Amino acid sequence: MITQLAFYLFATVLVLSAVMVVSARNPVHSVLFLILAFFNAAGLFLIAGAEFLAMILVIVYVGAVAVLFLFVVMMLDVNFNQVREGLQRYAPVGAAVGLVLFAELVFTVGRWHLIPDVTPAAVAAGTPVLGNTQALGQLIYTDYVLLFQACGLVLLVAMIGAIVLTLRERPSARRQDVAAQHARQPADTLQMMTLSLGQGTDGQGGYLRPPGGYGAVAAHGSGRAPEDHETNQHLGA
Amino acid sequence: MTHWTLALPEIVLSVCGLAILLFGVVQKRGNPTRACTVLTLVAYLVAAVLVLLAPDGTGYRGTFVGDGFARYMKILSLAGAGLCAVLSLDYNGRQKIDRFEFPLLLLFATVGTMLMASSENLMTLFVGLELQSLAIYILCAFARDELTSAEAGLKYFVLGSLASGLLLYGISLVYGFAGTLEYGGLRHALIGGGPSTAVPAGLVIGIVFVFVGLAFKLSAAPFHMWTPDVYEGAPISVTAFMSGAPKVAAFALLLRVMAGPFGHLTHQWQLLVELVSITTMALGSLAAIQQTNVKRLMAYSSIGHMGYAMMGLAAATPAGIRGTLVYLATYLFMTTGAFACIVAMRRGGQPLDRISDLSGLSRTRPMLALAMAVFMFGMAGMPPLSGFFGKLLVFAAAVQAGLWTLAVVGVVTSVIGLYYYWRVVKVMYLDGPVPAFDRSVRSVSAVTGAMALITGLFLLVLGPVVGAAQAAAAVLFR
Amino acid sequence: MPSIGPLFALAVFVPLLGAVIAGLFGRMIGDRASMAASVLLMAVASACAVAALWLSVGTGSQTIAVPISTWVKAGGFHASWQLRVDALSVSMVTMVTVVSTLIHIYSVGYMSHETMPVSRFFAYLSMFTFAMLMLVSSDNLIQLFFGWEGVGLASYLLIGYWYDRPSATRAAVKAFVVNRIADLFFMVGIALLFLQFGSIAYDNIFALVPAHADSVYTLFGTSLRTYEVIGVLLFIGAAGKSAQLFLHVWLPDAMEGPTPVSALIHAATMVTAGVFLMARMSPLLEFAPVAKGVVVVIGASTCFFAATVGLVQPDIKRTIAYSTCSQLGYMFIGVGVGAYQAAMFHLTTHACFKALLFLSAGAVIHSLHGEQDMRRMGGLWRRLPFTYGAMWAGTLAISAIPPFSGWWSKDAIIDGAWVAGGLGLYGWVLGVLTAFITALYSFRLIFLVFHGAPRDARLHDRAHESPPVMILPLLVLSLGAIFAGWLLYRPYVGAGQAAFWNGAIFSGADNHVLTRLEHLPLLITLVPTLMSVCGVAAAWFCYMARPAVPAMLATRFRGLHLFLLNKWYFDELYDAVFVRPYRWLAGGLWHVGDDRVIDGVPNGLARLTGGGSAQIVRIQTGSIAVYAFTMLVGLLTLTSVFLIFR
Amino acid sequence: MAHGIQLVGLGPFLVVTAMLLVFGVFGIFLNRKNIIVIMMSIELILLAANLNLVAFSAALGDLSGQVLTLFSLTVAAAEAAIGLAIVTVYFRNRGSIQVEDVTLMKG
Repeated sequence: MITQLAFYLFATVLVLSAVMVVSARNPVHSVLFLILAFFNAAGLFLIAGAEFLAMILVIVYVGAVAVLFLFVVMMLDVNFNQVREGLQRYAPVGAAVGLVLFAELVFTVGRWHLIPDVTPAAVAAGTPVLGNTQALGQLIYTDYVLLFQACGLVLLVAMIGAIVLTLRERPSARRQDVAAQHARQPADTLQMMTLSLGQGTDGQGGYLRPPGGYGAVAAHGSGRAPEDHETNQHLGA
Repeated sequence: MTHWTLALPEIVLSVCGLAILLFGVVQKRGNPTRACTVLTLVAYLVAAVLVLLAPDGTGYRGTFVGDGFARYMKILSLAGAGLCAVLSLDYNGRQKIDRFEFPLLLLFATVGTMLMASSENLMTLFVGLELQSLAIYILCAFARDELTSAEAGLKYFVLGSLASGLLLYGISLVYGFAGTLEYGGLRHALIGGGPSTAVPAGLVIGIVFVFVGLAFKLSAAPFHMWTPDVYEGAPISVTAFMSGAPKVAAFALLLRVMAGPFGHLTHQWQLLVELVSITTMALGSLAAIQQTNVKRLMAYSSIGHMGYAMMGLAAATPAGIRGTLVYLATYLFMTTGAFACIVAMRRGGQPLDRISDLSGLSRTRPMLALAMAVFMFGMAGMPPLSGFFGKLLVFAAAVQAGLWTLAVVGVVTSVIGLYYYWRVVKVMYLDGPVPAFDRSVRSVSAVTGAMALITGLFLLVLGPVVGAAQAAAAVLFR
Repeated sequence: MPSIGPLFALAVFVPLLGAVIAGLFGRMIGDRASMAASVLLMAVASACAVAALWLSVGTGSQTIAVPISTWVKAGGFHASWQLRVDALSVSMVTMVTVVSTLIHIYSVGYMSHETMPVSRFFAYLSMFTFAMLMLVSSDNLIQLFFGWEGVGLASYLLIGYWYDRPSATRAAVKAFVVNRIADLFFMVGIALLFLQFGSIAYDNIFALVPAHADSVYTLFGTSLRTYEVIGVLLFIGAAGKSAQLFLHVWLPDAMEGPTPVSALIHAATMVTAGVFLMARMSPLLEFAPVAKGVVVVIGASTCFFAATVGLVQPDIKRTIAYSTCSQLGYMFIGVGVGAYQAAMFHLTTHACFKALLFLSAGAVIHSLHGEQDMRRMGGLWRRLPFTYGAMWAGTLAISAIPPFSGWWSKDAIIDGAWVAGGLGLYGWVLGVLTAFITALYSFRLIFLVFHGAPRDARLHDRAHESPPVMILPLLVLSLGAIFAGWLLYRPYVGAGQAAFWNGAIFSGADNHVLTRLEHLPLLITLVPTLMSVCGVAAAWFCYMARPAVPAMLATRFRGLHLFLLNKWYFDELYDAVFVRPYRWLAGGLWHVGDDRVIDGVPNGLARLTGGGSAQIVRIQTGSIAVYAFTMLVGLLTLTSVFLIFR
Repeated sequence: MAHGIQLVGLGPFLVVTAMLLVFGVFGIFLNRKNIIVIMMSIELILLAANLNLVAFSAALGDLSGQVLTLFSLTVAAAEAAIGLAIVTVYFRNRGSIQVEDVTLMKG
C-alpha cells in the first residue's frame, strides 16, 4: 500500500514538474523544476528496484548536469521577460499532435505482454544474492566492458568538445609560466646601453622592453593569433 | 582471447586517439595539428588493416559482432573519414580553425561509426551512435567564431538529441516487449512466436521509433530538415565527413536492425521504408532545384541519395541490400570528391559556395571542372560512371521485389535530379568565365583526382565491390 | 512446306529495306531512284506475301514459327524475334503489302507536284508498312508492341509530313498523344499478362489460358476476374489505335497528312491493328464475357456516332474518315459478339474499298489542286470519268449493296450480332441504323461531288483526270471492292472457315455464332440490306431530286445539325473535362495560363516541379521548432500508418 | 522495495513515461523562447526513456535494461555538456539564444 502511495506521489509530482519545466516563464525556474523532476524520477527508480541508478540520477544529474544548466542559464544572462507571442498560434496543432501521440502510446503500451517463448537473457546475472549495485558492477566490468569503455570515450569526447569550443586563451591575460621564469637569462631582458649625458632613453622608445614583447613570454598557447571576443559581438546585431 | 582480437581495430584506434591527444597536449612548440592529422591518418590505416584481418564471431556478451557486413561498412567509414582528414589539412589551416582536436574528434567519431557497424545489440547501437553524434556536434560548431558554424552546431545538436531521445525510447519499447536487447535474441523471439501469433503493437511502435531515430541520422525525409542548414553552416571539411561516413554507418545500423532482428517482420515495416524512401527521393530532388548554394545543393542531393539507397532496404532481399551497399560505396566516393572540389573553391583567400562562382570553370581550371562534372553526372546516375551501377542495382532489386511505385518514383526523381546536376555542369562549361580560383593545394587535388578516377572508372572495380557487397549482404540473411 | 517461312520473312522485312534505302540514301540517290526502289521493293514484298498465302492455304494453314534471333533474355523474362505464320498473320500480311503497294504506286503520281524532296515520304510510307507487318507477324506481345509503337511513330511522322503547316503538326502531336495514352493501358495489360502467365509468347499464353480462368484481382474489396481486367486493358489499347469512341479524336485530324497516308492509315495499317489485336487475343477474350460486352457497346456506339457525324461534314476526306471510324465500330461489334472471323472479313473488304474511296477522293482533290470542300464541287463526273467509276464501286461496297464486297462482310457482322443476342442486340440495332446512315452519307458524297451543277465553275473547268499511275491502283482496288466479298466469303466465314483459320482464331466451347449464321430467318438477313437501299434512296431524294431538303432540315433541326457538325462536341468535352481543369489547376497554382494545350502539358509539368520545389523550400524556415515539429509529424504519420496497416 | 514493480504494476509506469515523453516533445516545438528550455525538454525525453528501461528491466527481471540506462545517463550527461558548450559559443556570436533567432540559414 505504501508503495503504491509513494508511486503515485512521485509520479504526480514528476509529471507536474515536467509541465512546469516546459511552461515556466523564467528559465531558472525551469531548471529548478527539472531538478525536482529528477528527484522524483529517482524515487520511481527506487520503487522499481534500481537503487544504484537512483543514486546516480541524484548525484550525477542533479549534482552536475542540472547545476550546469543553472550555471549556463545564469551566465548567459538571457532576457526572459519576452512574451511568447508564437505560442498561441502553434498551440492547437501541437497539442493535437501530442495528444494523438500520447493516445497511441497508451493504447499500445498499456497492453503490455511479452512475446511468447521469451526467456530474458540476463536474468542469471541479476541473482538475488547480489545487491543491485554489485550485480550491475559485475555486468559492466565483465560482459559489457567494451561498451563501458566506449561510454568513457563519450565522456572524453564531451570534455574535448567543451574545451575546444569554449576555452579561450587571451593574449592579454598574464599567466605564470614557471619554466619560462626559471629559464630566463639576464641577457634576455637586460640591455646595457651607454647613454650620453643629458639624454634619456627617449630615442629608444622611452623605456626598455624584453625582445619578444611581453606576450611571447607570458602566453603559451596553440600559437594562434591574438583575438578578442568583443570583436565578435557585432555579428550578433 | 578472441574477445579482444574481435574488437582490436576499435581498441587500437581508440588507444591511438588517446596517444595523439597526449601528443597534442604536450606539444609546446608550434602547431601540432598537422602532425596530429598525419598520425590520425596512420591510425586509420592501421585500423583498416586490422579490420581486414579481424576474425569473425560474436563477443562481449553478444554486444559486438565481427562479420563481412561489418568489415565492408568499416572500410567504407575509414575511407570516408581518412579522405576528410586529408581535406581538412589545407582547409582548416586557411580557415584558421586548425586545432589538433579536429583530427581527434574525427577519429573518435570514426570509432563510434565502427562500433555501429559491428553492433549486435541495441546497446552497442545506442552507444556507438552517440559517440559518433557527439563528436560531430562539436565538429559542426568547430569554427566557433563564425555564427553560421555555431548555428549549424546548435541546430544539429538540438534536433539530433531529439532523435536520440526518440531512438532510446524506441529501444526501451523494443526491450520491454521482446525481453531482450540482443539481435540474436530478438530474432529468436520474433520467429519463435511463429507467424500466427500477433506481434505486440508496442514492439511495432518501438521499431518505428528506432527507425525514426536512424532515419534522422540518414537525413531521410521528413527527418531531413537539419541537413541543408547544417551542411551550409558547418566547415566544409566537417560537411564532407558528415555526408559520408556517418551516413554509411547509420545505414549499416538500419540494414542490420531491419534485416536482422526485425527481418521476420519485413511485411510490416516494408511499407514504412517505402513511404520514407519515396518522400526522401521526391523531396531531395525537388528542393535541390531551387538552390543557389553549392553546399545546400549537396545537402539536398545527399538527401535524395539516401532515398535511393533506402530503396534496396525496402526491397528487403539480399539483392536489395547488396544494391544499397554498392550504392553507399559509390555515393561515398562521389560526395567526398564533390566536397573536395568545393574545398578548392576559393578566391583571394575567401571560400566561395555559390553555384555561380563556378561559372566558366572549364576555361580557368579545366581539370577541376572535369572532375566536378564527373561527380555531378555520377550522382545523376549516368552510365558508365559509378553512380549508375548503384542506381541500377537498387532499381533492379526494387522491381524484382514488385515495388513498382518505388521504382517509378525513383526514375522520375532521377530525371529531375539530372536537371539540377546538369545545371552545375552547364554553369561550368557554358557560362562566361569569372576570375580564376586560387591555386589548390596538392592534397586537395589528389583527393579530387582519386575520387574522379574511382567514379569514372568504377567499371574496373565493379566486380570486386559487388562481390564484397554480396558477401556482406548474405551475412544479414543467414 | 519449308519455303513459307523465308517467303514470309521476306514479305515482312523487304519494306524495311525500302525504308532504309529511301530514308538514309534518299538524298544521295535522288527522288526518282528512291521512289523506284521503295515501290519495287513493296511489289516484291507483296509478291512474296501472296506466294506465302498461297502456300499456306495450300498446306492447310499450319502455324509455323520463323525464328529471327533472340532479343531480350533477362531472368524469367524471355522475348525473341520470331515471326508467326498462321492464317491470321498471312492474310493480314498479304492484305497490308498489297494495299500498301498500290498506295505506293499511287503516291508516285500524287506527290509529283511536291516541292520538298519526296524520298522522305516514301521512307516513312515503307517504314509504316514495315511496322504494321511487324505488328501482325509477331510471335509475342513485346514484338507486337514494338510494331505497335512503330506504327504510332510512323503515323506521327506522316500526319505531320507537311511540318510547315501548324495544323498538321498539331494533328500529328494529337494523334501521338492520344495513342500514347491508350498504349499505356495496353502496356499495363501486357505486364499483367506477363505476371499471370510468366511469358509473353502467344503459344505459352494461349496454352495456359483455360487453366487460369478463375484467377481474380482484389481491389478495394471487390474482386475482378483477371481476364476481364486484361481484356478491357487490351481493348483500350486497341481502341486507341482503332479510334474507337472516347479515343477517336485523333483520327479526323489525321486528315492533315497527304491523302495516300490517309488511305494507308485508314485502310490497311494502324486502325486495323486494334481489330487484329482483338482477333489475335481471341483465346483470351473468349474467357472474358464482360470485356466482350464492353467491346460490343463501345464498338456499336462508335459505329453509330461516327456515321451521324459523317453525315454533315463538308470536307470530303473527313467524311470518309468518319466512315472509317464507323466501319471499325462494325468490326468491334463482330469481335464483341465472338464473330472474329466476320470482323477479319470486314477488315479485309474494308481495306479494299476504303483505300479505293480515299485514293479516289485523293484523285478528286489532286485534280482540283487541293480543294477538299464538297460544297464547292459538283458535276465532276464528266471531267473525271475513271475516278467517278472507281468512286461508285467503293460507294456501293461501303453501302453494303449486294453483291459488292461490303454487303457480304457487313451482313455477316450484323447477323452475328443478332445471333449472339444479349448485348449483341444493342449492336444489331445500332448496326442496322448505321447501315442506313452509311448509305446516306456515302451517296451524299458521290452526289455532291460528281452530280448536279458545278458549284465553282473555275475549279470545275480546271479539273483534269489523274495520270495513269494513279488510275491503275484505282482499277485494281475497284476489282477488289467488287469481288472480294464474293471471293472470300467461303474461306473467311462460310463453310470453309474452320479449315482456313485452322485454330488461328479461337472460338469458345459455347460460341456458335458462325455456325448459326447459316440458319437465320430470311427476314432478319434482309433488314440491313433494305436499310441500305433506303439510305441510297434517301440520298437520291435529298441531294438529287430535292437539293433544298438538306438545307431545310439543317435549319429546322439547327441544334441537332450543329451537334453533329461539331462531332458531338467531343473536342469541346475533352477541352472542358481534361484540358480546361488542368489549365485551371495550373493557372490557379501558378497564375499562369497556357494557351496551347500541347505546349502546356510539358511546360506545366516543369512548372509543377519548380513550384513543388518552391513549396518545399518555403517549409525550410530555419526554425528549430518547425524542424522538430516536422520530425514529430513524420513520426506520428509513420506510427499511425504502421498501426493502421499492419 | 524490490517487488515494487509487482505491487504497482507496469502499466502506471508506462503511462507516466508516455506523459513525460509527450511533455518533452511539447517543450521542443511549443517553446518559442529559449534554447536552453529545449535542451531541458530533451532531458525530459531521455528521462522518460530511462524510466521506461528501468521499469521494463524490473518487470522482466533482466538487468541489461539497467545497464543501458547507466550508459544512457552517461551519454545524456555528456550531451548536456556539449550542448551547453555549443549554446555558449552561439551566444558569444549572436548575443541571444532566442529560438526565433536561430534562423540565419534557411531555404
